Amino acid sequence: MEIAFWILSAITVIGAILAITMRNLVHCVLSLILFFLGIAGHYLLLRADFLFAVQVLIYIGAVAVLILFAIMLTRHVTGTEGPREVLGGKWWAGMGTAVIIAGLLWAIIGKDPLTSILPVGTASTSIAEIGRAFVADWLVPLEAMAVLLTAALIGAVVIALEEVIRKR
Amino acid sequence: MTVSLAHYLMLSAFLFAIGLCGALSRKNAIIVLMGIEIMFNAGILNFVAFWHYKYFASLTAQMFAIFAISIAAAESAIGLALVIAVYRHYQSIDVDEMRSLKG
Amino acid sequence: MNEARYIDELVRQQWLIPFFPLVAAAIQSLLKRPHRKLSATLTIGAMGLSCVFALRAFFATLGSGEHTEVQRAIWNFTWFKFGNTSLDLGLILDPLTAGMAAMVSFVGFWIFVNATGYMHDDENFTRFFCFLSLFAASMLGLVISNNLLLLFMCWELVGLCSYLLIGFWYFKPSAAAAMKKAFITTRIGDVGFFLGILMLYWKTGTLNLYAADGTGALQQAGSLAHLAGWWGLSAASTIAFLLFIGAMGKSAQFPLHVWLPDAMEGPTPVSALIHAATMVAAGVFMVGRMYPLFTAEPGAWVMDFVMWIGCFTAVFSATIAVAQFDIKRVLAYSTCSQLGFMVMALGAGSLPAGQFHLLTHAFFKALLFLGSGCVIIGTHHEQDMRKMGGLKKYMPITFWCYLVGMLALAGVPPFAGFFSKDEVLLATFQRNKYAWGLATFAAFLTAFYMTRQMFMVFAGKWRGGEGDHGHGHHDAHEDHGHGHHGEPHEVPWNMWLPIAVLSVFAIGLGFFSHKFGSYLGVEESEALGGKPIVMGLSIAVGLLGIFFGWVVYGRKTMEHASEPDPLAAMPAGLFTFLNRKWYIDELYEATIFRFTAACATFFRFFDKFVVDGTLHAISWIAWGISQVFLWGGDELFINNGFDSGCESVRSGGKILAKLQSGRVQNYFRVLSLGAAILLLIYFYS
Amino acid sequence: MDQVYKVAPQLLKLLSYLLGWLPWIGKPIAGFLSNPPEWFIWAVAIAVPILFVVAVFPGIFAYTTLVERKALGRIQNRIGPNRVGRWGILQPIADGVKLLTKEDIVPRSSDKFVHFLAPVIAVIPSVLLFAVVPVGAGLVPVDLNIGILFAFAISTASVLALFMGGWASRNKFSLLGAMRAVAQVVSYEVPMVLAAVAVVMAAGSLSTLAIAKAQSGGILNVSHWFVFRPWGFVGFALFTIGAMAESARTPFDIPEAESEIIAGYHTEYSGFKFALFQLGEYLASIAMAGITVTMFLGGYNGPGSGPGVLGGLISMFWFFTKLGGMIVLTIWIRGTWPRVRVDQLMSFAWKVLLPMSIVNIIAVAMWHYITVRYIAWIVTTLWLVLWFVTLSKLAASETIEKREYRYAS
Repeated sequence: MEIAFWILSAITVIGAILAITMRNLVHCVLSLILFFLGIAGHYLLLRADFLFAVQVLIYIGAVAVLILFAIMLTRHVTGTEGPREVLGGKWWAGMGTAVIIAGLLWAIIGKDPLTSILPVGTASTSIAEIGRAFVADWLVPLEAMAVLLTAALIGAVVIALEEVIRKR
Repeated sequence: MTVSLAHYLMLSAFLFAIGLCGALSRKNAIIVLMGIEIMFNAGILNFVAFWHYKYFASLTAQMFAIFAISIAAAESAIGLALVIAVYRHYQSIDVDEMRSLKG
Repeated sequence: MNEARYIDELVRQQWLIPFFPLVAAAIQSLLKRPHRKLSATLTIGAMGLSCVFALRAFFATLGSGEHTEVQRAIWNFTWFKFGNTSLDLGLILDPLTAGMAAMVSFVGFWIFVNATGYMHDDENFTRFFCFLSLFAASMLGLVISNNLLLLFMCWELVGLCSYLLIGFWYFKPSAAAAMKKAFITTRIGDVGFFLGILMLYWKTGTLNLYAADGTGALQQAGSLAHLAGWWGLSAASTIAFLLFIGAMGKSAQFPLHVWLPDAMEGPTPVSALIHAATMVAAGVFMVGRMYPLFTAEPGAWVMDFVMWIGCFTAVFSATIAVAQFDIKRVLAYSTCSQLGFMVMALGAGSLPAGQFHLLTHAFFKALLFLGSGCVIIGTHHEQDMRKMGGLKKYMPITFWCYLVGMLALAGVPPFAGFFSKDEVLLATFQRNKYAWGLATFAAFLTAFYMTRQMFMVFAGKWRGGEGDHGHGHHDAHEDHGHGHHGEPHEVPWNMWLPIAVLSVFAIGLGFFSHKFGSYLGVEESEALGGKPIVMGLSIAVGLLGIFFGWVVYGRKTMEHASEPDPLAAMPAGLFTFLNRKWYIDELYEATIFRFTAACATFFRFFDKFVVDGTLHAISWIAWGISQVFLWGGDELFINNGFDSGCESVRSGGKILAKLQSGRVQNYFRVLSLGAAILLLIYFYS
Repeated sequence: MDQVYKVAPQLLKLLSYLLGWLPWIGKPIAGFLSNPPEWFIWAVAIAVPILFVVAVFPGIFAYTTLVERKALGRIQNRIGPNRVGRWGILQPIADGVKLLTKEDIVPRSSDKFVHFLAPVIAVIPSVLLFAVVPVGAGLVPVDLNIGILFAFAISTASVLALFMGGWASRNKFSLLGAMRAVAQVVSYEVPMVLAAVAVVMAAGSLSTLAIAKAQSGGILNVSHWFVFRPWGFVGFALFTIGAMAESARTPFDIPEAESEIIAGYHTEYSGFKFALFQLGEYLASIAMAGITVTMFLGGYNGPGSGPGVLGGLISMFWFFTKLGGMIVLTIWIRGTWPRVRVDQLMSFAWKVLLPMSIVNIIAVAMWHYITVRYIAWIVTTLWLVLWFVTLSKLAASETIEKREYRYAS
């Protein structure tokens, strides 16, 4: 448990850091995938099997691929940034804020006695339970989610297709 | 040393800060979106950690995490579609160059 | 006991009442344009079915008239569960609901029949009837709901349908503007309504109005009256006040009335259905439905507020109606005015008077609107009263029916309007003499402008043939099949039959006025007296109004459309003032728009001079000091100082402008800085 | 793991019977095996699945290539490999040796690290897939309660390998192949998952073992296979098509269409990296066949299968027989079908397979709620046939004209 946690944490953190620091966009995405995998591993460690599958299926299978496609459609296929500046203007402000927030969060977490507790259960939730919850107690959020996803799908297509429609 | 909730929370805070840093300081819109995804994931990890350590009997956290993941997926689809549309318009996805809404 | 059980059974079938029109709307939304007959049949058939069910429910509640206790049946059920909380919905069957549902479905039925004639030449016939069905469904749903959430949903649906129907001829810019205006104005009221709902939920934890175990929101009104609310009111009164704001928007009460006259841009059956008979009644009905909350705290200013708003609207709209030339606009302002009467009655503490006036008014106002629709069709889409006249000869049936409606509205006995208005005036008299006086004046004006309308439209000689038709009136209706603007003609049977039926009710309904109070289960407050005075004065002002109307318009009817109105001779532009509707629209433009613009100008000024100026000064000083130390030369100092000063103004401006850089990351940075500050606060708290 | 742990003592007992006949060492070994210590059971329990994944399935892969080449030769009226060993039986080994000894060429401008990583990543998910394939009664490496979902989640990762390989090669054909592969895999995954949802609904579990168990019983352990249900048959067809497209087998091999883009994403690969790509592809294909068998063809169920050592062996026999059948089916299809065009591929996935899979889910619901079996049969069949006809009518937007052979007789 402990070793797995530390290994996964290392993977996650390294993946995240690489994802936002590499020059090559595709490398960034690949690091992001590493990060997603690390998070998925954490879910497995936390006994959320279903979330593990969802994480892999959605983030690696869908989101990462989507990002790769977006990169393909918006740059030269090599994906390198070239000689241009990678960091945006006022990057120091962003980094400063991030550091401040990280420090504050750490301080708050360290202060809170609640956070030192250890796990209470061991068995993982059964999928049937989750499924039943979906169609019983959480039906309305589920439907709302369905509507949202449909709207997002249509919206994404419309936004991305805009040019084509105008040409016709 | 056993892994406690605090470990997860600190990890998640750290990841959140990394994502924030990426979202704030990179020029490329896609990387900004990636930073936001990292922040999302950090948040969801928090949910799951709390569920595991405190509210194991309840399904709410898992449900919330699933919904959050779905919303993140929808968000990234829209975001990337926007990036593509912006690229068509400006021939660039540099967030510093997207400023026609300047005051 | 047996009877109560029958009602309990019936309430479970209440959903059928809105169900039929809803299904009709759903089917029609899929119909293609040529299916006109099917569409009309569906709508009218569905409405007829719901009418049957509504009447059955109505007669079931009638038996309770003898008892002092209200016969009320409710049926609550869980709509869906959301995690651990569940949302309940409920249906209700009590006299208030039953009467209202019967009225809406019955009047609606005849309006639909009339609409088949009015919309005969419109190419979007099916769309129109689809909207009408949906509207009827949502209105009926509103009436039968025992739950504020359901009520609110139907309320919004009604608003949506009215938006769609007002803008039915959306290609007319005025209609498009009117639809937006109606939607936005009622939305302002809805904010209050929604706040009221939220507060009710917050305070009582339920949105069901009545519940079998006595935990319904209205059943808790008594305890709410002891909780503190806002603005020096108890919680009950605060909620009532917020709800009343919603009713003000929907029922077109004074500050929010602006949308109703413009809503006349829609087809006339829509005006009849929505803006006279039923939809605007929703606000009054809602106040009636939530009445226990209004009366929970005796002596709160909410009731006076309601009464004065109603009273003012009644007088104010009546004065405007006097100076209008559009036949429908006169009726529209008259509707505003009559709604003011109802609200006033409610504010004066008489639920039966308000609700009864609502019912009778629905009948005769629907009659009047449909009659004006007949007139408009008969005169080939002419709406300007100056270009009418002498229609008595051409359209006798319409004339007689219209006369009934007019007399009812004017409050002449024995027509329905007399009795209900009398009740309203009596209730007001018992509450506040000043309000009563104003209301009586409004009643006088009502009689006057209705007489004016009658004479302008039906008396004299036909003035339509003269002059140019190309401009000068609002009628930009699409090319219709009539071809030429000939003589007016009588309308087909499917248009006059509804008004004939409605006129029967406009005559006869008044005789039930004394039973209505006990039907609703409210004891009559006869003890306060004043009935003979009020009744006598009411008759007197009605007749006086008609007499004045005859004096001004009847003795010498208009000869030409271009002739000025006799009243225009009134002093100092009063007529124009009224004709321009007290300049309310202009007032809104002058105040709210100007205010916004002024704020914008001010902030621009502030930005330019104060902020930039400060920066300028600071940089100038800094630069000056450095210059002194560096060179100390006068010429250099002056010349460069000036240039650099200008430069620093510019750069100062730039620094500020950078805050509005349009760069999303900057906004994000500020956002996260804010988050950091919040975290800091959390950390040290 | 748990199931194997239970089966392991029985396997050991069987081994002890078999080895007991050996002279000298037979007796002591049999004695040891018939009463094994705890750690040994654990070791066996861990070793057996690993053995399967590491040895059996790659073995199957090796001989699949041979069978494929022979069968294709047969279909195309030639002999196929016949030089190395009798019937060319050692051909896979020769292939392996050849590929291992070939020069490993890395294009100069390529992204070296990603180029290296791609084939490795291609193999990992394929191997992981076998973790949830039950090869016999109770014999599954890991009985995850998210079994099927795990398989899908893992198989999406294979997209990444294709993409990485194609992108890192800095070759436009590779990149085209990679783009095609990604679009294809992502599109076909959707109907595939939905087809699996139908089965999951019927079995009431995501665990592959439970799904297989749900198909046992009936006449000869056969009649309860899901493929013998209207929805199961449709699901089987959908899933097989999806699986074929997902592992880029002909007729869905447009990511590596030789006649168009040389070899697609692995144009720039040679030697052992190329072999790894092939290995990954075939292993994924075999694993998908195994999952198809588990979900629709009754898994390990067959006449005589069941618990116990003998039943377990028989169930393994049935599983591998069906697996072989599925492999032969894919080879057969490969040999006889032309490659589809990219637009046909996409419109087929989104306009036919996806609606059909959703319709199929509804069919399962009908099947569940209509308790009278024969009515359920009629209603479900009618429903599916109706939709199938409608969708195929809608999909056939262009009328295909009969081709005139002007120069050939």
